Amino acid sequence: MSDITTSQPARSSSPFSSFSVRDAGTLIGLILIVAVFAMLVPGFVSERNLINILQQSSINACIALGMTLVIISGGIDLSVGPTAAISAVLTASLLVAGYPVPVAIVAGLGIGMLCGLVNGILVAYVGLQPFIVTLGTLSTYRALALIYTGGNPVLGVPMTFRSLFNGNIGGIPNSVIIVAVIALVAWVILKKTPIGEYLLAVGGNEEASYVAGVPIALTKITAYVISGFLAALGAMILVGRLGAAEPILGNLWELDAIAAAAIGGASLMGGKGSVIGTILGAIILGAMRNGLTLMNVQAFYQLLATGLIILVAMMIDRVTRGRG
Amino acid sequence: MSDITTSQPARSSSPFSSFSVRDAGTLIGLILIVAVFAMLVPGFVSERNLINILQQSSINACIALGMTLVIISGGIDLSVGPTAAISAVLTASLLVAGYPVPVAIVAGLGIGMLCGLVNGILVAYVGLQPFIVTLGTLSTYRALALIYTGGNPVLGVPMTFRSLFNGNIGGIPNSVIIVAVIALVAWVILKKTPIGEYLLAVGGNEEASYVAGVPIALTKITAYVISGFLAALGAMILVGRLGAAEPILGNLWELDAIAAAAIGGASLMGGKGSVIGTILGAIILGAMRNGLTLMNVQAFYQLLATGLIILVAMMIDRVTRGRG
Amino acid sequence: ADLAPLNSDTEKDRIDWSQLEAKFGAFPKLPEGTKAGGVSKTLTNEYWRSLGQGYEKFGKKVGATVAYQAAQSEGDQLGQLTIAEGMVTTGYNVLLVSPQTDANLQPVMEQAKEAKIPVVNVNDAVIPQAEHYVGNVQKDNGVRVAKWFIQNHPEGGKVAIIEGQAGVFAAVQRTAGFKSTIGEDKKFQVVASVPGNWDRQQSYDAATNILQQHPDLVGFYCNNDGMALGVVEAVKSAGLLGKVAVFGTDGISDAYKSIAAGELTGTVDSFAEMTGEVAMETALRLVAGQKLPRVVATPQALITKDNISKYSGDGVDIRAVLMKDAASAQ
Amino acid sequence: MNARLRFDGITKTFPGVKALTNVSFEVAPGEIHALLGENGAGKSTLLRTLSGVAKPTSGEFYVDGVIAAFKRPEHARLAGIAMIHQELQQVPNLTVAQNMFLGHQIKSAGGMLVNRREQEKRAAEALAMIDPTIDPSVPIKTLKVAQRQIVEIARALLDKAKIIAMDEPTSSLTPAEFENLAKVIERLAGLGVSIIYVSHKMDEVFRICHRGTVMRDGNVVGTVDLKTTAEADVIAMMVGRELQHEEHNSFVKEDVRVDVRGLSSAVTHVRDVSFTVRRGEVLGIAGLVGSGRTELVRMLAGVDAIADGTIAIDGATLKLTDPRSAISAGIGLLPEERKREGIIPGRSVSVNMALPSLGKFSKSGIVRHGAIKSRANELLKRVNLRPFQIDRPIRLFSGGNQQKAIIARWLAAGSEILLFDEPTRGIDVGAKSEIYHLIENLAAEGKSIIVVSSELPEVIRLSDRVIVMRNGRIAAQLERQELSEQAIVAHAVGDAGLKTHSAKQEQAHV
Ligand SMILES: Nc1ncnc2c1ncn2[C@@H]1O[C@H](COP(=O)(O)OP(=O)(O)OP(=O)(O)O)[C@@H](O)[C@H]1O
Ligand SMILES: Nc1ncnc2c1ncn2[C@@H]1O[C@H](COP(=O)(O)OP(=O)(O)OP(=O)(O)O)[C@@H](O)[C@H]1O
Ligand SMILES: [Mg+2]
Ligand SMILES: [Mg+2]
Repeated sequence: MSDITTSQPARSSSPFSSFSVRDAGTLIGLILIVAVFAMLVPGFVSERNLINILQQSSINACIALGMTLVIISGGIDLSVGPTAAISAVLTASLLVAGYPVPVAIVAGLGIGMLCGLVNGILVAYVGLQPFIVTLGTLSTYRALALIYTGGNPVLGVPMTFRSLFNGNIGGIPNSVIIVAVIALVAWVILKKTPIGEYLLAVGGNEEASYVAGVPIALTKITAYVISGFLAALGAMILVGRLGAAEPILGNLWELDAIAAAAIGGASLMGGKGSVIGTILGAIILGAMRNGLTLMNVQAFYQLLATGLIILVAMMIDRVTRGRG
Repeated sequence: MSDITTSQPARSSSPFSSFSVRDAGTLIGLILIVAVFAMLVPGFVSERNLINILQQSSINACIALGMTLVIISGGIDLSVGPTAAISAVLTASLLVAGYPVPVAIVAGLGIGMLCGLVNGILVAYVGLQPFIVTLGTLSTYRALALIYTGGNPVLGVPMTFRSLFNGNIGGIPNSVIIVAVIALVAWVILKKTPIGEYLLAVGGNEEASYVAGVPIALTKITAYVISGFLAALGAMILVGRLGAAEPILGNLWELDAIAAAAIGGASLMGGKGSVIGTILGAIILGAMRNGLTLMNVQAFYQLLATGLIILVAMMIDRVTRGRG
Repeated sequence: ADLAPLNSDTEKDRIDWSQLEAKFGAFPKLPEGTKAGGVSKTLTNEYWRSLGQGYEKFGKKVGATVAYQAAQSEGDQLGQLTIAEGMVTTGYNVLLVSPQTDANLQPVMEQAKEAKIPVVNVNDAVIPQAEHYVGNVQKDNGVRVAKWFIQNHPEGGKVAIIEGQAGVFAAVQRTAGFKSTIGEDKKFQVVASVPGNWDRQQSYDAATNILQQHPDLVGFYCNNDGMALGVVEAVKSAGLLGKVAVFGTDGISDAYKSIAAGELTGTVDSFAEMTGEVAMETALRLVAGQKLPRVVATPQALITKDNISKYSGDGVDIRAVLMKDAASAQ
Repeated sequence: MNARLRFDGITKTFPGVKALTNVSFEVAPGEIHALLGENGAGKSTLLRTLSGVAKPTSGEFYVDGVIAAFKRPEHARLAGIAMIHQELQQVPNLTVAQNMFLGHQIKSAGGMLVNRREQEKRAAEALAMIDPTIDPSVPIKTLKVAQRQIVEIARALLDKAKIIAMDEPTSSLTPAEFENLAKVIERLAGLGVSIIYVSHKMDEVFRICHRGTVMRDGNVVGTVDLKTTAEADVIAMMVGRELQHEEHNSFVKEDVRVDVRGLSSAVTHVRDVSFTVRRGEVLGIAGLVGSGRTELVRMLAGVDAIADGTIAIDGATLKLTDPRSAISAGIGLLPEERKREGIIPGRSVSVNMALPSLGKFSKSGIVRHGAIKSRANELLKRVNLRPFQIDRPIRLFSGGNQQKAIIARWLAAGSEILLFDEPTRGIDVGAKSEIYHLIENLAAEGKSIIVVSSELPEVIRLSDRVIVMRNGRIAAQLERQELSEQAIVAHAVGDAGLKTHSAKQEQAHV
């Protein structure tokens, strides 16, 4: 607080560097956590378990990437879980009804984008606060998923679909590959395309962006649509893994995704966030869960550890980096 | 979007007027909802039911008042539910162990304030983002409550304590009276005291506040401590009503409280919020829940209605008021 | 080759717990160092903790190591999956899982099958592909309470249901059992069936509202005991204690206390600890190589003030009591 | 002479930048001391250390010979130092009076409550010294920039300080308001208050200041007696070279590029404005604060909604829906309030420059950062950005340099019609003449330029033609040969001079 304007070195915030000082901090955090668990848990650093961690982190990473873009644009998307649920039950019921796999996937991703579009329109055109819009759609979308299925899971998803999202290539799970590709695309969007600049600009200073001719509404809507798309993609991965789609799927996904983005350096004030950081953040959370489970830590203490690690991760980051 | 800089007429945002145009909008929303239910549900507007609604809204109103102060200061407090749980189980177990009622109450309120203090210090001195701090303490505090009780509810709270919070004076439930008093105090704090002005200033423009010599850290910490205190008070009311304290009490309270504050006109960007609006927002949510139960609406449709009403309330507000 | 999707309430290939020893002999010898892993829904509810105690009790009895873990909160589907997957990879010999939902542990079923680890689905949500299920008949919970009303209120009347979380198997089945049974008696009328979301406070508020509209209500059926205890408080503060019957489900210790105190009318106890013992016995018999029916049904009983002394108190051997119940039912 | 305030070896380094190097000078009691230097010389940084907002890396302050350390802004205030910051430091939702007393409210009820009435009374008294029309009880966000700046000044007067540091207090004020301020400052100085005065308006500085300290690149170049030193010499000290006085050059071509008819605003009081701008023409817009100049250019830039009237460009009627549509029609706006409407603080200067024209820098949907950099290198050099680090976040630059980056933005966008709202606000004399040159060069290239300015010499120096606005309408249109400060003021105030330039003639002219 002593010097409110002192800030990080210029380099770290250069938009051109693909791996910033901030990201390095997150990476160090991850390495620390892995090192601690490696000492405590035999088998933690086995290839099999590391792949497990990646796979277990993949859905959160996918959701968190969309969340990161929304957060960068100055918004937040609390409705990712129910969006995933809607798209999961739609895809699954189309598959069960015998529609071809591509049709079901397109429909599922499409409805996810539609959910995002509604959020985006309410935020950008109607001008409501993102938190409250997506709090409202959180309930609304969940209710729609429940009503559509009567509350029942949709079972019997065919193997053709499942193997697409649940198979592996050379030992690497498809879900990990999919999310890696998505991360690359998100990185390109953020770093290399006009829309990425627009997201950063709108989140950084909306009014100045407007005066500079940035299409504010379009930019915000794009962020929410991408978030909806990635929520739907996360749902596909999950349906592939579970072989079933449930209307109550995706419970509390938003908190995990926000935590991953924040650990990775996104600022909830907007205008700041990193694709690499978010991925690392998701892996940190995944590694922690995995490690605590392998250590057979009791549920209450796992909860305690989750809370403390979020706090400690942010504090370490704060100390190593100075006020962000 | 057409005119980003047009602002509302000066009157409406004056912090001195005790009942602003914005509050009038919220009141109209409440009247609309009550009118609709009055037509649909016989007995909805009976004195008994209206008192019921007030009583059922009282805990959320209590929490939401604290949340409003935190939001005004530019923060957010996601940890209110677990804070309430900690303070509930502590108070209840002291009572069960035979400590005098005042001791148990002071201890419960004290630990609530301590939880708030920790949040406040992490936000103000360590400089972490409020969302992520309270996301971390959300898990941490919940875990502490669970570990302290081993997950069991604490039963057998003596009547002396219960009647304090669950009795009534002249037909008005004590909880309603308590929250009314709290609202009055909160209103005075916000409108008449230096700290209220500091809250508005810090949330409105932190840098300008710092430059003007506002004690930023102290102001933020005060907001979180008040929020922790009110979460604890909400817990007392609930323990009084249920006669038991559960470590899982207060689940999702934060969302209800944020919804009430937002419906009442608080801006999650900070610097804006209204005590009267928040109270009305809490009553809107309470009235809606009460009406839907009386109409015996099925669970899925209740969820749908909750989501839609939040959205519609915000849209009506947006239309009647112009960009806030 | 695939098994038909399991419906634990109707599956034909079943056996009552009391028959295990009779049909499959005394407990066989276990391989050295047998490790059994239990994955529960949550530990925030006494029911699931008691279940774990049952696991451990039986494991200790026969010399197996038992680990019992739970997700961080109810509804944490992926967290629970992570736990179960961890147990498969770290070499447990058998898993006892109580899934958050019907589907969320499906991948574990596949991984376990590959690793030749038997998986026993214990209670609540039912994995369609489960090869082994131990638990009570969820629907029967509601049926028992409905029957009580029909017997004790021959004149009929208004009843209300406080439901658990929307879309959860146990909540859906319990509610359906109650509704369909009480619906057979035309003198009863279900005036409200509203969500309590397993939450005491929400159930309290819902009950207050229902009572105010229907002060002549005969009784409540609640999908679990926590909610029922909230409803009892609402009934008390409406001054209707003794006039409005309140039933819960699960049989947690607080429910017993409340029944003994004359507040809660009754609960359908599904004997969590016993269920745990039976489940562990089933699981370990599988490890020992026995072939068992797909479903092992566990005991349950409607506990009211009239019979509470039979099921609780010092020196009550619950296993013996339930064995006798089972025999007399046969 | 006993110094009221002594800077002793103040040094301040930021990561990568040494903003102040061993700055030492003295200010006497009752002295009005100018702090002069180019943009980025370190003036604001020095005053920020003085006011406790930033900590110096090393060095000391002596107040009345006593060493003083200011860890926080309150400490400086308690030591009798008041500060007017270069950027407005205000809380939008609080009232004028609340903002003025923020951090040291007048309390009642034993310190429990804020005494609003007393605060408003005292605020009104302080405001009355410069502008009595400002109502202390309205939220400050409803005020215009100039009024808000006056509030900042009045706030500093409240404190009864012995040292008042003013960092460009008049950057958005009109000459008339400066006159009021000058009287106040001189009266305070007469009472023994020391004033440190930062301004790029050399006429103001020479009008009121006794001595001046000139800084360059964080170093003190020297302290001079302004009563005995020529302006040209001081400027030479500041910029390191002589600036010659230059005459207006005209590049007006025949063809009309912009034709505005009957324009009325949907959100402000601007009504029925008609004028034309030719190719290569610089059109000045003058008027008092609140006369609607900013609102007019905001409409032209598509920022504010238009209620009525037409805008034609090269004969084609334009449909403006938002700034984007204006930008694609070749219109670029340099906004009045840089911090709020101009910059994306966390982004680099080059990205801020390229923001409206990212399409031009992209190929098949991918932004070519290399192209942006090379263009930024060229254009930011042309506007003389300092320090010349195009990848640094723009928030780390001094105000004047931020302004230059926004000017470069429209050069990068290739805008043909440039709307400059107070283009040299906060810009140093050297850079100012660079910007004048730039505007002239742009005109010479055939661009059409509208310059809104509260500085009459600037309007006269730059404009081929001047529109004077009053109360949201055009009061007069003056050709180059008719331009004089008196004529403009007369029309702006509206008490005289209307016989030769009536509104009717305006219409006929267009
Ligand atoms: N927080 C900061 N971090 C890094 N560099 C900074 C920071 N603040 C200022 N600087 C640098 O310090 C130098 C001095 O800036 P300062 O704002 O004091 O200039 P100035 O003389 O007030 O200029 P102007 O006339 O444009 O206001 C500049 O090079 C600026 O970029
Ligand atoms: N919504 C509105 N309705 C009526 N008048 C308005 C509205 N918004 C702004 N105004 C008024 O429009 C006038 C013109 O604004 P402004 O002060 O920006 O003009 P200006 O001549 O550009 O002055 P400057 O740029 O020096 O501040 C002001 O008096 C302002 O109060
Ligand atoms: Mg400066
Ligand atoms: Mg202006």
